[in-house]
Amino acid sequence: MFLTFPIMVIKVNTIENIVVWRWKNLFIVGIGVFLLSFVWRYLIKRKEVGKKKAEAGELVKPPITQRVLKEPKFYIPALIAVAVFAIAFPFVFSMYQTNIMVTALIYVVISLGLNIVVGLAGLLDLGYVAFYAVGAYTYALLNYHFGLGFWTVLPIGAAMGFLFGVLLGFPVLRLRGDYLAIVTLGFGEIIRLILENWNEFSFGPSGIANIPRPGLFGIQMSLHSSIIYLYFLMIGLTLFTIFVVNRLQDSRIGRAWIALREDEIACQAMGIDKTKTKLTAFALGATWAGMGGVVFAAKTTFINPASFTIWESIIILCVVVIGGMGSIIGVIIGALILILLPEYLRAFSEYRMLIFGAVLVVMMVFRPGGIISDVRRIYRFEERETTA
Amino acid sequence: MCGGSTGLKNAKQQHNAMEPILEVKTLTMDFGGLRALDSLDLAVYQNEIVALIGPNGAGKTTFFNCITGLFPPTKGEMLIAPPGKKPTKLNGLKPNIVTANGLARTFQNIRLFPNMTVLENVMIGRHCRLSSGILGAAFRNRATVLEEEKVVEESYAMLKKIGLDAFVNDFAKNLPYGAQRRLEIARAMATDPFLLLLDEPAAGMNLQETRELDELIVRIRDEEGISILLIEHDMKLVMSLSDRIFVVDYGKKIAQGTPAEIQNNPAVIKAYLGEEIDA
Amino acid sequence: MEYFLELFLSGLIRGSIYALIALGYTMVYGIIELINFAHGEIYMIGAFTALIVASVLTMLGWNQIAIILLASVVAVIYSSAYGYTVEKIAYQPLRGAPRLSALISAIGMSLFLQNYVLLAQTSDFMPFPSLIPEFKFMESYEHIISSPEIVILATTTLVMIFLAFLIKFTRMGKAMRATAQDREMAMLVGVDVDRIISFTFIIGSATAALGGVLIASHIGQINFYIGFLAGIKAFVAAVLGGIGSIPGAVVGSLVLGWTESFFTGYVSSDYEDVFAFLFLVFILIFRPSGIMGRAETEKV
Amino acid sequence: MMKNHFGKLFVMAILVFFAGSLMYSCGESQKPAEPAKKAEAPAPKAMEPIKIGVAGPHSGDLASYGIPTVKAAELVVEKINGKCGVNGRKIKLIIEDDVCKPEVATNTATKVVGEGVHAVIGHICSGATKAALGIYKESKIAAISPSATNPALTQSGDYPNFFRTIASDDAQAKLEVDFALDVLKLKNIAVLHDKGDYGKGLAEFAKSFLEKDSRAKVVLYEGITPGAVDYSAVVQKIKRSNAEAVIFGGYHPEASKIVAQMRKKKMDTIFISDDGVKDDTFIKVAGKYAEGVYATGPMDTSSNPMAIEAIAAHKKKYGSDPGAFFLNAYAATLALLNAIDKSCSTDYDDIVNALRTEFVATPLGILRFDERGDAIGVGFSIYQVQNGVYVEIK
Repeated sequence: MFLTFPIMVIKVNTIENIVVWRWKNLFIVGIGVFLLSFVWRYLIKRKEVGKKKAEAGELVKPPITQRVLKEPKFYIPALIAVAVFAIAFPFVFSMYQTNIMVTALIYVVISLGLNIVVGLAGLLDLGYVAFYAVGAYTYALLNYHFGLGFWTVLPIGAAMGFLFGVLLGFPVLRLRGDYLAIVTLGFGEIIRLILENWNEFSFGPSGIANIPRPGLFGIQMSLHSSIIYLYFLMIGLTLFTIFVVNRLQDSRIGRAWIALREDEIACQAMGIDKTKTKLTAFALGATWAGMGGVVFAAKTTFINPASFTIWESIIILCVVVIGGMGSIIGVIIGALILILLPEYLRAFSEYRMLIFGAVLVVMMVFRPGGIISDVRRIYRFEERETTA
Repeated sequence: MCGGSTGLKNAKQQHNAMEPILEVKTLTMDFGGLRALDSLDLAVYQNEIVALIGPNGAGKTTFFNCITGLFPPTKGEMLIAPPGKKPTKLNGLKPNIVTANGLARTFQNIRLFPNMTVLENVMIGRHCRLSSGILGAAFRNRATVLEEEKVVEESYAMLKKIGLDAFVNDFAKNLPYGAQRRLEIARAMATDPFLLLLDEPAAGMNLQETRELDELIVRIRDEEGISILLIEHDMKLVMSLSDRIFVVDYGKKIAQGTPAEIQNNPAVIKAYLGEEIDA
Repeated sequence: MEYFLELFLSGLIRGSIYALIALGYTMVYGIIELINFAHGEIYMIGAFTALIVASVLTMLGWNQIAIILLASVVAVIYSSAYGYTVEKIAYQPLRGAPRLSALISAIGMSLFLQNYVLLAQTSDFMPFPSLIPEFKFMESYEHIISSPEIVILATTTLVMIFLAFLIKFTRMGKAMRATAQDREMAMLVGVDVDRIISFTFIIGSATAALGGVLIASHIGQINFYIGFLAGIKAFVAAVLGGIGSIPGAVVGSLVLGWTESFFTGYVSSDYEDVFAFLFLVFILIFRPSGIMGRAETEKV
Repeated sequence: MMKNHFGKLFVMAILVFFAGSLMYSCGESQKPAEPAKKAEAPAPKAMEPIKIGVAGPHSGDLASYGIPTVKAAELVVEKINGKCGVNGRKIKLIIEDDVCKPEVATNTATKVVGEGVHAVIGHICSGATKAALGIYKESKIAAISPSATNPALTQSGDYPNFFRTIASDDAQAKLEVDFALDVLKLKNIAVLHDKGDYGKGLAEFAKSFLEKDSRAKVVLYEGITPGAVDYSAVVQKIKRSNAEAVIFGGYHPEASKIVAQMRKKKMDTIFISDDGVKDDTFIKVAGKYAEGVYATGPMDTSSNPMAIEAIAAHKKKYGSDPGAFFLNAYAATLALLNAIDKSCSTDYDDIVNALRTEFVATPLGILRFDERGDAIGVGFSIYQVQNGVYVEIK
């Protein structure tokens, strides 16, 4: 396996009419790779052993994360700690920290939205960012033309997301799996390209500047306090999202989504309208993206189509998968990690995207189910049943 | 629904007076050049247990798929008439509408929702009988809460009936094989059908399980008043359960009649000889 | 009419370029149902390898034919090695895991390789020597179709024929088809599935590298990012043709190339990609498995 | 490395409280919850270093536009710190990456603001600059960009705190159009762009200037897809439009592809482009096809002694020729430090005022900024590729 590695290395030289041989690089990378391959093999072996154990013993202890999450003794204090930390955060940490936390929270919200589509309903959507763009442009344009404020546009943005979800959802829902993925990717690109080309409508690639931050009853706020305000607004929106998504998951519709993911044919045979269910998943997911987009526009105060490329969709998808599909806590953790990681990796400057890519691979290889896997809602009916 | 009509075995005599609850006329289904079903006629009457048998590949499952709306048939007419209602045409209806009209099925290869709990599986079956929408789900208004409670109770009651109440909160994928088959029946029953289509319910079951299944099917018919159309290879089960039997081979109906008539039908024996020595 | 022909040719060239990349995509997809996001990166690495080899050889004063042959061979070998390694590291451990996990792993690999080349070779565009000689006999037709374009067309055709032959008639090809149909069954009848998958990656990477060399020398410049954009387009082409099918990939690529070319020529290149994607959506609505893809009915 | 970084966060967190409250005392808006008493100006402030933020793309695909600016700032600061700094205070650079993305730029901006910078050199891309400027404006921090050419930045009047040492896109477009009409006397012109912020903006201006003038007409106006594998369809279209010249707004990778394909099709259409193409990489990539191409670029100041000195310093320290916008960034840094020096203050109003009134000698010539923030005395000229190098025309 690592016979191929030295080959990788020799090509580390640069060409510009002159050839620079960088043997030193070869040496360093060679040694690094040699050591890494040992670690790699060891970890793979350990994983294999774990797998075998799981196959041999019928009942494997649920992973520690799961046990912690199930045990009220643990999770109640943990919840309180998180709450305290969340409230104290903007006062303890700097404006910069608060600002990136706002970004991370936006991603939490939209990732939870995508989680409905991908995690629950099992529809692979690679063009999710389109709805995010719809939300952002809704706010920017309504504000520019009609001077509408943040709070007015937030529900409008959500509605626009929903509308576009339905519009784009209709033609594609016949498709399955990867065909769906590529068509959604196409739609994502179409929306971006239209924004880029249709100058009269969207101001083209130069974007829209001077989008106001959210106001609080017209009070003028300084930058720092408005960021703190935005932070708490996002905390609120995140809680609202968690609340709603959690309930949706527990509802008749949520069950239909999961059933759809598990087995489409059986799902239909059980009387579930496939098209309608898919469409609701698609549209509801888009709704959160629309809302997230409004907040995004308000936060950056400037938007242009370059913020809504396919990479953005991919990152959001990574959040959902890395966090653990279908698991709300997993997605939240995933969003925090994936969005904050590149920021904290700033110290590694040019190496950070390299590390980011490697982290994705390593995470998937060793935890293919995501950080929080298999946390699925368990109905607890025993008590009620005995009384019933 | 009318539960306990007693004259079960002589149900056949009453047919002539009654309308069939499922009537299929000249049903034909082509896959490319292959004719899987060849102008098949079939009728099921209320409170009957009807079996559809035939060698492997005879088109039995295709028949189910056509009635339940998974495949659009090439030709033919399919009508259902829920007890006390006017007949409706099934042609062109989507599977979920067929189910909503009171036809429920199970699958030859078990198709449960493996990562959902047993209870949830049954709750999915209730889906089309419920009405709460997105907003209700998000904000839990009173109607939704009540509905949810009702669903849980009904589903649990259903599990009890089928004898799966011990597994309520287990993942469907962790159930023993026989229990998975029964769960599929429970899930189908949860959709409130008047006719239950069972696709090889006894496949892979041991003797004990098969006997329990036999009792269960009879009980479903007697207590719930649900008629049953089943595909089965276990001839002992077929013979003891069925009121009437249809035999198909190469997509054609080669015989129909009571178990006794079928057992002695030369065409059936010919079709089965060398193919399967099951009976 | 002449304008039409020119656009037709331009679309044909574009399509052949897409096809060279799409072939590898479709092969890998056919066998493990994975959208190999890193495929575009393999193509990019092929181009870089060729660039390095060609530059070194040029300095050593070799003649052009030798350079292009050696550069292509080395690029193919390197890229195959990369393809093989990528599969071993990022995909093989994920067999049996949810398909999305493998997809994310592929995305991670793509990011990693991009930045790896970025760090090793800077982000600037680098001039790529036109390796393909201008044929003498072509001189009077150069304004219609140039020699590199002819070479690209010919290579695409050859590669396609070669792959079709490989898959239809060789032992390896049969094993590949068996694996694609039903991996477990293939394993039961004694096919070494891991080896087959590795082999597919190697072949797919080799075609990508060939594409990389030819296309880079046609365009005349490369940087670390070329793989991603070309990869997306090639993937769209593969899906359009019916993913998993080798002739489908070629047909899809050509159709995509023509669509873009004619739309640009007769309407506007502003919305060229919008139209290409709309066309894809349109086709998939009427043929949900692509132009050449077989409609799959799931067994119930 | 990592650990170090986290340690810095804590220090920063404390610092920011001071910095943040300082800001309140400056701003007209007071938030009641934040007591102003924290703002008691720390006495030893005078001896603290002057902090200058440097923001731009330092990683990713556009890094090659951002890194030269960092180097320029470092060179200037090194030199000035060697001479006891400004007003006796040392200068400290806070260098942050924005990858040229607006959403990252806001994080970058809050980060440098949080570090308590007194002014910022940057950002590099216009989009990122716009996103960040809102934050600087509210924090009362001046920003000087060496490269953001979007006209709205200065012409909209939205950003009183913005300055730049480069001329705006419309000036470039005007120059290109005038050159095409007055010097080349062309009648039919095709305008192309790369759909990007910079290229499309420029092309729009060129088109509107051409339309206002009756001497020539725009026979084709199109956007091409950046990064596409081939542009032969567009090239065919140019050919059919009978354009004598193409004015292209965009960067060199696409330009070289189009030029090469035009020349291969035996078209001798004149190619006029912009600053994004006036880059030696273009000539290297396009090779023989580059010959005769026109491009606008900052006025040639290579004979300016300061420019010679700056380039020499770069060569000495980094062993290579400086990259894009190096001299602009060098000039920006000098202008900023000069303003701080002349006003004897690091207050926003004083810096801005000094930038507008005080002339400063830079590698781009002696300049000051006008009311809108554009540098007076910085302009463009036309270059042509002749024998493999860009030569200034006129």
